[in-house]
Amino acid sequence: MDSQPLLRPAVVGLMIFIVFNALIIASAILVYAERKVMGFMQQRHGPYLVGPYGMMQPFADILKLLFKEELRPKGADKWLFTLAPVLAVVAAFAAFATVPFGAETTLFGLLDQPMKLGVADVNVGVLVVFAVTSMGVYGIVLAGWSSNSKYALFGGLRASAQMISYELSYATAIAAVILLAGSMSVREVVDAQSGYWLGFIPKWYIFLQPLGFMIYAIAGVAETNRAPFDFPEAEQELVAGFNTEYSSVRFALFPQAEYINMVTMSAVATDLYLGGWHFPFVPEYLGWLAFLAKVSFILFVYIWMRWTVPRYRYDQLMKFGWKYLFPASVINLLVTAAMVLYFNA
Amino acid sequence: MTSPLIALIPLLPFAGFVVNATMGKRLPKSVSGGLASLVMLASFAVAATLVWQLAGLAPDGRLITQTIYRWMSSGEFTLDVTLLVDPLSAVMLLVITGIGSLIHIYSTAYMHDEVDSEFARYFSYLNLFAAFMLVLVLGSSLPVLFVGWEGVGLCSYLLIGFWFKKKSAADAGKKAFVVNRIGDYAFLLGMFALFAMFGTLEMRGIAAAVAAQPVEAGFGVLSIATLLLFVGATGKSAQIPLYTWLPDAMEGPTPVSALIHAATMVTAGVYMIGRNAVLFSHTPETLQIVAVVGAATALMAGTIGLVQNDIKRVLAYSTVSQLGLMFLAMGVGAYGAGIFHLYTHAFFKACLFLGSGAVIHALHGEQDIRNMGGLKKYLPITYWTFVIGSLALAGFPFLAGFFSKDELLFEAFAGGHQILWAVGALASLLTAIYMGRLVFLTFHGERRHDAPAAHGAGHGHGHGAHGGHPHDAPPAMALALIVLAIGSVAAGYVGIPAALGGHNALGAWLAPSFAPPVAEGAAVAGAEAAGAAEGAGEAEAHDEEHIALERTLMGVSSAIAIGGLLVAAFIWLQRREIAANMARSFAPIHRLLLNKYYVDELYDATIVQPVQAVSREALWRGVDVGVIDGAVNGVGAIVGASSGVLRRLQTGSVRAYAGSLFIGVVLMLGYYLWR
Amino acid sequence: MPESVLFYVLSGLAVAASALVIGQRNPMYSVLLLIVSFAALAGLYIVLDAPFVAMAQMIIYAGAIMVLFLFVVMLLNAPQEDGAEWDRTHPLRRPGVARIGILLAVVLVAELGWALTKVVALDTPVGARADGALVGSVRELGKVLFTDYAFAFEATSLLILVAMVGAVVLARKDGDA
Amino acid sequence: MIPLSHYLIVSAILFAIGTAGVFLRKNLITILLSVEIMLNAVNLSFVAFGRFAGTVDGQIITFFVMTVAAAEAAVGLALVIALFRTRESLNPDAFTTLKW
Repeated sequence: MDSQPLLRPAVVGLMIFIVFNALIIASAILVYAERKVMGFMQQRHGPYLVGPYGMMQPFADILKLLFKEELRPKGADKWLFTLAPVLAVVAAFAAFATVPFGAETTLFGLLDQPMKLGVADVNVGVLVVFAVTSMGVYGIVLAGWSSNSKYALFGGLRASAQMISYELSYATAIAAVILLAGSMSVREVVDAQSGYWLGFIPKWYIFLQPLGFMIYAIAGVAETNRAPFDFPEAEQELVAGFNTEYSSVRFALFPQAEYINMVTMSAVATDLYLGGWHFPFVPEYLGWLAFLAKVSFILFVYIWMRWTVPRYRYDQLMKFGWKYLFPASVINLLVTAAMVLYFNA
Repeated sequence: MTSPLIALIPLLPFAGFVVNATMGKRLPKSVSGGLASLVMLASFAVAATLVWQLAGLAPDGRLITQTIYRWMSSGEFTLDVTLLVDPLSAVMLLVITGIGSLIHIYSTAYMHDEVDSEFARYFSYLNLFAAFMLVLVLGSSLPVLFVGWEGVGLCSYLLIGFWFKKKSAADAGKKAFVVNRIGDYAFLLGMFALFAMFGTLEMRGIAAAVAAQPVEAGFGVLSIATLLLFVGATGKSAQIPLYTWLPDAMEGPTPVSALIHAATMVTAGVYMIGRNAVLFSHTPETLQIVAVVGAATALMAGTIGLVQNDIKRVLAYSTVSQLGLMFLAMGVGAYGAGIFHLYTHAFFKACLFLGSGAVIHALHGEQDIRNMGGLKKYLPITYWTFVIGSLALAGFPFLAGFFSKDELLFEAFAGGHQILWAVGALASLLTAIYMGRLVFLTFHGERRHDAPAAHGAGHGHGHGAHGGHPHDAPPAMALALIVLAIGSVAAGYVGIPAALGGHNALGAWLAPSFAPPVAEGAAVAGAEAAGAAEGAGEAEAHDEEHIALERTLMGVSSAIAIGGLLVAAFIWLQRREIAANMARSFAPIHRLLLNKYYVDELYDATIVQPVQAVSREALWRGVDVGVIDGAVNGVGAIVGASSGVLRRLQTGSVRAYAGSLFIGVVLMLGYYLWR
Repeated sequence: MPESVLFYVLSGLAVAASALVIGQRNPMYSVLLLIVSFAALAGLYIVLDAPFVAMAQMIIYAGAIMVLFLFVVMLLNAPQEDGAEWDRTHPLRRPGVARIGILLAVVLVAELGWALTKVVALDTPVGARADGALVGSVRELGKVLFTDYAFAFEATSLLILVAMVGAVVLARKDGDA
Repeated sequence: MIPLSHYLIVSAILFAIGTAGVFLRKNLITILLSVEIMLNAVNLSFVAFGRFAGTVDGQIITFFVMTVAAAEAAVGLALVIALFRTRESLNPDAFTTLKW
């Protein structure tokens, strides 16, 4: 069947390579974007010295961090202290593995049977993403515990509690989408969103699941520890939270992981709610561009929110998560289930 | 055919109930009341569309059903919750939703003096009632019907005791509930009996099964079953012997009396018999009893109504008596006529109650007609609507009551029950008289009430400071009154009898509902249908002398009505002392009537007291304290003693426990491997 | 072939990790090692064509329950306390008890081995009888779960509720309401 | 393909380890962890049997076990916290009195 035995693995390998680097670049760009946007929002220019419009700033930052000395506080747990940031980053990268970002393509006839844009397509892909992201918390928690410092410990505690609490709403929101699509493969979910209602409204689940999308977005922000939910590293309260004691590369890895997680979140959101690479009047083979556009829009909103919304109080966070967000998501799920039942029967 | 719409009809009011019951406290009156009325109107609209669809179908195929879900299924017995719209339930639907909506609207004005939470509570109850009533009439099987049956009983209880701070109201509610329980008990037994006989509880199934077998001669099992059902009906529809709760039910807000205790709930019994017409037709013995009881009730209530002084109680007794007439009709097999009267009665009795409500409203809670009079010029709208209602009720020619009552009496006569006819005629004479009395005492003559009366306070709606003379009904109330008055005039014209050149459209429309399901055995069905059609007074079924006879009877009854009214006018307008003289000269009878034949006292002495005594002495002192408590304490003692021994095993060391667990596992595993 | 390799690696990992879990003195490490063992088990589930269970394993066990453990360990990082006087003189520390324990353990292991010999068709491959597609399909899983096991499902939901309330009641200080 | 027995052996070993942990460890948290190991051992054999029989029931029972495990962990840890509050200790042998 497969007349090009070698080409295929090569392409897959290439795919992995592309995704990996894309994520790294993305995190760099996000650092820049974050600082620029913040600048504009605060009537400043933001970075502008390094490179044109300060575009090289992130790389400068990386270099700076690379040359810093690696500190490890006395009494810190040697293994875990080193393991934690790695764990965080690995989880972040791995999570993206099952996120498709483009329609099937033959690369303009290069392949004899179409290949899927995306590293892996698992039939329980949604769950895989979810599982891996839920591993990400360990990085932070361990960082908090291992660095043997009370601020870090608090950061870790908060991270663990916060993440468990919001994973629930997060999962329940996703479950509603799975119900609608009737599949757990991200790709199939996306394909279920092709086509239009009344000829012009794209069949994106955000229109069927406005509440679900809201819940997903909020829970996602909490999962990635971004403002207004950035408790593990609440500067004003705990010096720098879980990564207080970190320096140099180890320190660099945490923001890296955070940004990659943001990207993953946005990508998953795009796939589950915004119709992935489907976009009105955009041909399939350019779908990945549409995908990119959507993702970057969500990312912008992320940053925007960070510099606009003040941080909650911790108890408010917990109360909100358990007393409002979770019930809302459960109701959303129930209603969706009822609807699906009603319209399919 | 089937339609998904049906479920909406009860669900809409239920939704209203849910909203008002949950967040009603926080809603302003306009919202809660408006919502309640709105859902009723919506459900009326749905009902109307469904009836329209129904009318579109072929006469003997007029049946719309919707199966919601499978309620129970055990062995080969299955019971679905199925809603069913057929001509009969169609009429009931329109009455309930239509008049219900009007009364909701009326209530928004009538209850306006309640605080928001109370107001919302009232409307939540009212909506709940509507929902249950609709379930009752829509249910296609006895259990579903029974659900509605119980539900309306509950709501009736809640609404009678709405002003529960007032002891009399609370007691009245309890009384209504308990008395109804007795009936419901019988009803349940009847259901069991029918299930035992036919193995199904679907009323159509039962009808089909019954139609297949011959009419029961003598008083057999079937008759017992139907009789039990009828006892249930007497409870709900306030017939002898279970009618005593209805007059007391007047403690509730007047719109409630209008909706529940005049228009809808109390007619449930009549409806139930109509719904199971085929079944009842097969048990002539029971029908005989039904007719007699109905006639007796009609007469008794009428006589009592003659002397009551509470405006609402008079209406209550007249309701009882009219219900009696309906049962009389049912008893003589004139199901169509009975339902016809039910339907017209709903209009004018609701109109009358609302009118009385307007009076009470205007007089700030005054209910005693001896303290009224001369209200004609203060309350024109109320007055005229009230008069129209009374005339219709009295059977004044060419008003709604005339056609239905005449139809009913004629059927009784033509069916060869002359005595029953005479009783019915007498009852309607009484009706004419006491309605006349009511009107004249209330609205004519000189004014006998002191303006803003203090009685109001007790009644839950004492107005604030008002002008000297009473004010007429506010728009919302006036609207309901007028519409209902028009109804009381026009409602009868759907069933103009052959004698007057009509062809009794309603009778024809209803006929299929009283015939066994067409699906089974065309021959039987046809025969039964013909019979039922006869009963329902189909035009074709009448030959010439029938028409002649009907004409004469019509003359008689209208004569009776007018005569009665004239007598009333003569006594209570011209020579009021006559009434007093009569009361004096027939003092014992008068006292007897005034005390409602001492029935309440009788029941109290024969039933209530003994039961209380038994439950206090035997059940409480004996069983409860002795056996139950003893058992509980005994068990406690035993446990205490034994645990004293077992305590030794409890070292409290977790690992010791785990160890014993472990040993157990090892042993069990060994045992299983060994054998 | 790769599958068997995968199996041996994963199961070896699982066993080793579990052994280390109970070999640890530091609960923190125990928890982490347990997560490793769970991950290995999830891998085994995938080998067994049960991807959904595998993911559930990761999400529920590794993702939630273990975080909870971690949370508690961090919350009260308790001192090591064997070697305390009362502990060494604890009745359960008497050699007799220990011997009985060892004996029981031996018996149990023997019995487990014995039980294995009794399993019919012991050496037929796991996947021989049915194709993985059916067993692996989440759809099928859901169907069975919500029809045949509906009651058990409801029961567990109730259990969870009770557990939730109990946990709240237990963990809150006497002071706060 | 792996024979069923291998899975069962692995599950048996895990179960034994768990049991040993319950008895040997003197830290309540570790004991709870050992219990989790035992549960998982059972899960493994369930799934293996299910795969063997070609039904999904094994997996479903696994779900139930997971839920029970979750509940058990929640309550157990809550207990641990409560105990630690009162006794400043996690050694099961420290809690031999049933009430105080």
